[in-house]
Amino acid sequence: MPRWFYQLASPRWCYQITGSLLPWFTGAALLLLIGGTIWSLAFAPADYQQGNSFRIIYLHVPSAILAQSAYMLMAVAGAIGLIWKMKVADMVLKSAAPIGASMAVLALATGAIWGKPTWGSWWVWDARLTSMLILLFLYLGVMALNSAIENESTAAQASAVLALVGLVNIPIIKYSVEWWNTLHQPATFKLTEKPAMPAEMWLPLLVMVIGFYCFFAVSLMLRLRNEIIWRERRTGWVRELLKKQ
Amino acid sequence: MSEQLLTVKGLFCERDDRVLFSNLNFALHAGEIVQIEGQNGSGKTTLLRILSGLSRHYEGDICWRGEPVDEVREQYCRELLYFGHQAGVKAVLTPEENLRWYAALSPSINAHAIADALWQVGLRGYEDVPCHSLSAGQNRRVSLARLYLSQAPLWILDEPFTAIDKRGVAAKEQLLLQHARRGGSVLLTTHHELGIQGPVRKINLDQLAGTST
Amino acid sequence: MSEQLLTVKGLFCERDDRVLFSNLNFALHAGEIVQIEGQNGSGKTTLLRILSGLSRHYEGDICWRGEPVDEVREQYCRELLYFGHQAGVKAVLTPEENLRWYAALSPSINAHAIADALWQVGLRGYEDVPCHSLSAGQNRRVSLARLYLSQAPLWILDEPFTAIDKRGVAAKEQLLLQHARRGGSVLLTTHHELGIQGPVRKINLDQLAGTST
Amino acid sequence: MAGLFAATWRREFLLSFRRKSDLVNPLIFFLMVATLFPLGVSPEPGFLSQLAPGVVWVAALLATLLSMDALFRSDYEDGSLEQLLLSPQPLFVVVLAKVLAHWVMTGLALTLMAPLLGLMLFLPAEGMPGLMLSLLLGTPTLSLVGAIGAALTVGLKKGGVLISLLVLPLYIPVLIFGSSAVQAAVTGLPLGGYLALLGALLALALGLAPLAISAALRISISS
Amino acid sequence: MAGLFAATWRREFLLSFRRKSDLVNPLIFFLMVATLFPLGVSPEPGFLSQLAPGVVWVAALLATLLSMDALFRSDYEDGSLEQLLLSPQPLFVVVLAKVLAHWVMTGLALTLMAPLLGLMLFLPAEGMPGLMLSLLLGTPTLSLVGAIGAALTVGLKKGGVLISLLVLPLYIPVLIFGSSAVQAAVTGLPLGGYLALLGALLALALGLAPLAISAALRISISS
Amino acid sequence: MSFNSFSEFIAMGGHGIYVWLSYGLGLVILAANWLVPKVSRDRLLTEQKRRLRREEEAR
Ligand code: HEM
Ligand SMILES: Nc1ncnc2c1ncn2[C@@H]1O[C@H](COP(=O)(O)OP(=O)(O)OP(=O)(O)O)[C@@H](O)[C@H]1O
Ligand SMILES: Nc1ncnc2c1ncn2[C@@H]1O[C@H](COP(=O)(O)OP(=O)(O)OP(=O)(O)O)[C@@H](O)[C@H]1O
Ligand SMILES: [Mg+2]
Ligand SMILES: [Mg+2]
Repeated sequence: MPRWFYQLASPRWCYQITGSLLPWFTGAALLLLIGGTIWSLAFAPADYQQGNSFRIIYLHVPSAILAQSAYMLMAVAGAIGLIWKMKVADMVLKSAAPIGASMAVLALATGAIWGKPTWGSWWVWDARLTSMLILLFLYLGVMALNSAIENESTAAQASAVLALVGLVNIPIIKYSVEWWNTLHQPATFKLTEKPAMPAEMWLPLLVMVIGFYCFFAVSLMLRLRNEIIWRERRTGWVRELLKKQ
Repeated sequence: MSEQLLTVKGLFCERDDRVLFSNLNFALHAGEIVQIEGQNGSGKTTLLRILSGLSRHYEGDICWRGEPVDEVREQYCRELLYFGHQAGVKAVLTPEENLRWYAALSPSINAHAIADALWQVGLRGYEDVPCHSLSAGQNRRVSLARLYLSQAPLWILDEPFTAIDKRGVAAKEQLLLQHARRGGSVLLTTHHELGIQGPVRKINLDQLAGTST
Repeated sequence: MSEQLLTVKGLFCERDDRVLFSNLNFALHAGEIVQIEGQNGSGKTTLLRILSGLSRHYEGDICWRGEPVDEVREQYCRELLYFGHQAGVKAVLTPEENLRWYAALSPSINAHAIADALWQVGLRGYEDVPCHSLSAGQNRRVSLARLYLSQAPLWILDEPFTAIDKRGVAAKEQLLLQHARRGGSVLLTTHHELGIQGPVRKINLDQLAGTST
Repeated sequence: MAGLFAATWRREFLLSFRRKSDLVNPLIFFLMVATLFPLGVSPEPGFLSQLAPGVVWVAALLATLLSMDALFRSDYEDGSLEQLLLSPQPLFVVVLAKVLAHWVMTGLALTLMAPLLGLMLFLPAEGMPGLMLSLLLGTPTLSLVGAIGAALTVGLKKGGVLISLLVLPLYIPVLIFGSSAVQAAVTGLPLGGYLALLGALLALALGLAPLAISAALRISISS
Repeated sequence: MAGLFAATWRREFLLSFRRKSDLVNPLIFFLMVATLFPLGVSPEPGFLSQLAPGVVWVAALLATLLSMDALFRSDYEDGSLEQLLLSPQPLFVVVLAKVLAHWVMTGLALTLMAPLLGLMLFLPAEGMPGLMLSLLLGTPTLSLVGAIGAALTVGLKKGGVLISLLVLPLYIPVLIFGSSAVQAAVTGLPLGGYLALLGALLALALGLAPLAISAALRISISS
Repeated sequence: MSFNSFSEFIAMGGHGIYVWLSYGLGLVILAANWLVPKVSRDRLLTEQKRRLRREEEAR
């Protein structure tokens, strides 16, 4: 194991490093999100079929992508927590869940809103939609389990098991649902192909996606730092910290 | 001095921000009976659950025959008999069926002696009655019959005499003494005054509580 | 002689073809403590459940202040406090919430004294902890706090001292004595040797068992 | 007596909020059915909208039925029920308070959630008021009748949940009137008649059930 | 180890046969759905037969899910689970035995009862083999996955039956493949593919679930 | 710039409510994700400081 891995395991080191990273990420997130929003709302061209309702994509896709990435992160943290008994990983798991869930809500809500003008109905039982709904349920399950168990380390371990089981299932769910019923657009960004959209449409999207990632990092670090203070409240360094504040 | 079976070093446990015990050190030797004393809520059950490996909410070291208990978990489980607050008796099964399941669970229990053990705990004639129509004490006796069956050297017993009548308690005390004489050791809690003349040592948790690290 | 509260005449009960007691006669006077004795499974709980009106599987007469108990059921319930094997404590409620519900159930319980009663049974500081994170003895204490609240003259207590530590038992014994002194009466079972110097009478069920009609 | 009613009511809510599972279980079940149906049967809006009135009512009925068994069981297991029966206060007051609290947490909650289900199953908007009204009048009857079954079976160690068998036949009229009311609402027919019938059933249940429940509880405990 | 497996197996059956409710509850639920549907939705054979594959599968899924919570709960409450965890024998053997026994008494029983439901809902005769085969392959996965949820939630005093929320998302692939298999069978399409998928899911669950369940049990108890 | 006037920008070619509803919701959710940890951090710190003070006084 490299040295940084063990350092990460130390809540104190983690608190410090996130403290120095936070301003950078906050700045980047603000810049990208504000810029991206203005670009996407005012400057990006309207879609020739869907008109201006197309602009919803600049929120919809980043939040959908993030909802999935956050789950990956959560499950990986869970695995690390279970195998190496690393406290920080437990805390990352707990902190990532509500952010991921809110992203899933945003993706669902923007999708539903977008569906009304394009498909004529708020909700259809389509594959992408259904699997996003299921992803939201998975998040809610992890959060509910985490809050139902009082003891922190028990809660973290139990959630980690659940997150891992869910991770195994995500490709299965995705595959089964997709194959069952598909109405939805196929993916825009693929590693192998060039996007079908014109550049002035997907460039702001790229900006928004990166902005969302930065924002996710900010929110995660904020929550993580709270969690660290709470769980380490009895240690000397937190006492020192509290006195300094 | 006889062999040290269980060694506890610097054990610390807190629940809901209340320190139950801290820096608890003791050793349990073969042939010894140790009674954990303390008021209600002083942490006796918590301690026994930690020692038996059911609970992991502690800091400190627990060793079995000199080795950290986590590393010899399977061996430890093989040599342990734990009797908790909950008797672990299924209400719809008969005493015999209940014990047969325990015999299957731990190889140290001898399956053929079941009828004999039930007889010993005074349940002769009740072998085929479902446990839900036994009295409170009889239910506990079903679980206590495991003591007569077990070959495990370490017994951890949490209030084994609850609901047992006086004759029953006396018999169980004799059994503990015999077990100690055979080289086994017993760690128990009870609010009852033990009537055993023998190698009984007491550990009082009340004095340990509240002394924060 | 003081007033006869409870009169039992020719009581007979059998369970699963086994006679538990037959032709049981006794009277409970005001100011008296009666301890029902007997081995495990001798029928103590069954008797107390019959007397409290929970079970109807008996033959014979039970009178309350001279009148058949069935005819004065409501009056009887008002003057009775029953404490069973099951403590009747909800695990997800706090001690205070549990007691408040009992106060609403029986008018003889004084709702304002709850905090005081919890203090008396040694649960000060635990008023707001849900009962599932209390120890076994603390859970029983929650239910025992009803004794401090009750104004009912007749107490029927089935093994009230289970899981209670020595100090707690002594305090409860004093309480029983006080209750008797105030003119109340107590019918209880316990496998523990009562340390009360006072008006204690014993009824042994072992001698009555098996004597078929 | 009003005090007792209020105290019981408060306790039941406290218990449910602390345990949460009792509270949200019927709702989750209800939602689950609404999610599983499109997945299992067919995702087509036209087909689903035909199914919707019946599915919502069947789901509500099953949700109530499944939650019934817990009504007295935990009180029985921890000894509170004995204390209840030994109380000098009239038993039916406590019983009524318990059942009504149960209804508020299942039946009423289901009623309030029903529009969401209706949406997910593409129930035409005209059907919504009928759906909610019929559930509002029908679910209390379900709770009251179910409680009789729960009281009869609470003491059983074995043979347990006969409750479904006992109660189901009594539920069927409610189901029929209820789902017919919704169907009538969807097709624009008058639904007053069905609602009146549901109301009559409710009145009958309110009058008789508390007594039956009290008697059943005494019998179950004394065994 | 084989001895332990057999002993657990025997005990589970004894328990179920003594209590009976555990045994017949899922079956009654299953039957109830089949009876209530025609009453609540529509009695028309043509319509019902379209519904049948989905309804039977949804009912089987719900029946399994509802029976899951009891799997470890009573063992937890009476202290047997502690004894189980302290046994020197490998935990996953006992766990596997328990889950399989549970499956035989719910999943297998449901599978055997499914033709009856099919009949009641006018499922075309060609669909029957597909129905039974898909249930036979799908229900063990449901039991195994459900047991993970049961193990994770067994220690909870409050928040109890989260289990539905935890497990339902994981059940959806099984539902989709299962009901599609039946639909394929009804329309005469090949169903080998679906069955293979169900088999693959089962193999995965059999491999991973016992470990997850054991880990979850240890975690739940230690709090 | 793909709009000629501000009112056109608001109207979004007839899809105004959908677009603005989405962006409004997006803003709310992002803001919540930033504010909630901020607020709970303040609360946590004051609580813990209070606890420290209490413990020191008790000593
Ligand atoms: C509640 C409804 C909806 C949900 C849950 C949903 C979900 C998703 C998901 C999960 C993605 C994948 C993001 C990724 O991984 O790349 C996505 C992308 C996308 N969605 Fe939706 N969607 C919904 C409604 C809509 C509607 C109504 C439209 C427009 C007609 C739409 C258009 C798109 C487009 C264009 C993409 C980009 C494809 C890509 O780049 O991957 N979505 N949506
Ligand atoms: N529900 C029941 N059905 C049938 N028989 C029962 C039932 N409950 C108890 N019995 C039988 O009645 C007898 C007396 O039981 P009871 O509970 O009254 O004993 P007890 O004197 O209270 O014993 P303990 O000291 O163990 O509490 C027992 O032998 C038991 O087998
Ligand atoms: N699950 C739990 N969660 C939080 N606190 C708990 C939990 N279980 C016990 N406690 C607390 O730990 C303390 C010790 O409990 P424990 O059960 O070990 O006491 P005990 O010494 O066995 O008491 P008793 O003599 O009553 O059995 C109690 O004060 C209790 O409040
Ligand atoms: Mg204890
Ligand atoms: Mg008794």
